[in-house]
Amino acid sequence: MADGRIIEKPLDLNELVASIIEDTAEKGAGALVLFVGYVKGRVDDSEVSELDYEAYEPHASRMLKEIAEKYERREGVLNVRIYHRVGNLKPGETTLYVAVSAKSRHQAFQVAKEALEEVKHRVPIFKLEKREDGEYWVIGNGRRIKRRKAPGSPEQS
Amino acid sequence: MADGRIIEKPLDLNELVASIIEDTAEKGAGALVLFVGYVKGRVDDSEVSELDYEAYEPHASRMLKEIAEKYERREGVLNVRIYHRVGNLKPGETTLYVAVSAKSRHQAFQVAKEALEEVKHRVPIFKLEKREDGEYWVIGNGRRIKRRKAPGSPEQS
Amino acid sequence: MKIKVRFFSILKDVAGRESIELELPEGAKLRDLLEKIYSLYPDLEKISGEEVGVIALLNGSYGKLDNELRDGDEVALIPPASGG
Amino acid sequence: MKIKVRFFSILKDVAGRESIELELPEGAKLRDLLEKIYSLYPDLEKISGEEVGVIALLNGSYGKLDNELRDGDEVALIPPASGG
Repeated sequence: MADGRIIEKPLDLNELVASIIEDTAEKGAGALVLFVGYVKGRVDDSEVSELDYEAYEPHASRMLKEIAEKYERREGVLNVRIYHRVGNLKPGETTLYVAVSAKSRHQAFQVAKEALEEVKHRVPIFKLEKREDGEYWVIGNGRRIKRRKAPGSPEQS
Repeated sequence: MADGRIIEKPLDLNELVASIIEDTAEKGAGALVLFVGYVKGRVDDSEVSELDYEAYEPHASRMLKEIAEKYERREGVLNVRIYHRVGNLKPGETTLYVAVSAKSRHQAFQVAKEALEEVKHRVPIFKLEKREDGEYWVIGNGRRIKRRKAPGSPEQS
Repeated sequence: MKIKVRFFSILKDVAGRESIELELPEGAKLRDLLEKIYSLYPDLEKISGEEVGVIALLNGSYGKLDNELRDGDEVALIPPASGG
Repeated sequence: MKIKVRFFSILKDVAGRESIELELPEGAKLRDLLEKIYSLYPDLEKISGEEVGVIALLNGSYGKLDNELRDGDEVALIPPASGG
């Protein structure tokens, strides 16, 4: 059954895949596409020390679940699961999981791609990239704006 | 580093993903697409009891490795791993893993799709589908030919 | 009526705070709320024109400027999402 | 010279065996080997025309009909692969 939410710990992928297969093999699915996002150690030739993820809850979790449900209704799709982590994540830590099982591999790839784009562009999740050359707000799909020390900001004063 | 071969046991996906991330996060990759194929419990409204996979070794393993190496040379791609199981596999058992990590999610999806097609169409791996309505050779991309009892065939006499 | 406004990501830095409660007259729309916020935080209006789209979520859903507000509503001002 | 021929998948059923060793004259090509196999196993030629493409791998690589064979070569006859 479709599932989606904000999580704090990494997922056990063996459990995730076993659970999806158990839900779907008897219904004729044989293809599972899993996207795993993880923190890059380098961006723009600068070393990254941490990505701080913040989500607007409970709405982010609700939207993740709605997106999973929406794509699970697509032709040939049998299961969609979407989990996004929050908190301070170091390079190599996983950040996002999108799993789609379908009757055909083509459907599984297509729906995983589309669901991933919707997660990235619609769900209120934000990141601050801490690099050796400063802190950058990541805005939308990869645009970076260097953090200014705004007077009066509670975290920066 | 690119890897590919025929295997007999299922993979530990946590280990696989951790190993790929370890190889790639420092080099700027943040996207991993993993395709997992598994045995369908139903095909053409008939219940499947088993898929028997046979590979022409050592050539199948060599080709899997070559395909992984070839796609790892693609723009933006940092790691490709391809593993295909053989033997008698029951519904829900995993059969094939294709993992691609890349700098962007678009590259990871695209290359995983292409590598998967090449695995399916080029590597000498064959399957016999055992269903409640008989045994079917699967030929190419999903064509099924019912097994005839050929006189003199060593397995059938 | 009282409306709670929350700021996320870079908008929190620009506003210099995480949230604020505003008093608005009955019948006010999302558009009126935004005008009031921009008058309180001119830097927010400036950045929205220059650098960063400012998007309003009304009770967690993407809002339209014509949406009418009700007492107790929560409006979140966010830049384009950057999950992944 | 001796050439080992192996049959896979449905072709093993049609040939009724897993492999065979054939003696061919020096200079023989893959094309000649296939002709000899088809004369020994006419059902193989029949199925290749009717139902199933028959593909020859020469020492594990996709072969061409013009490829010259050498003593000890292994030819595998396979239908289109069905991995996955």
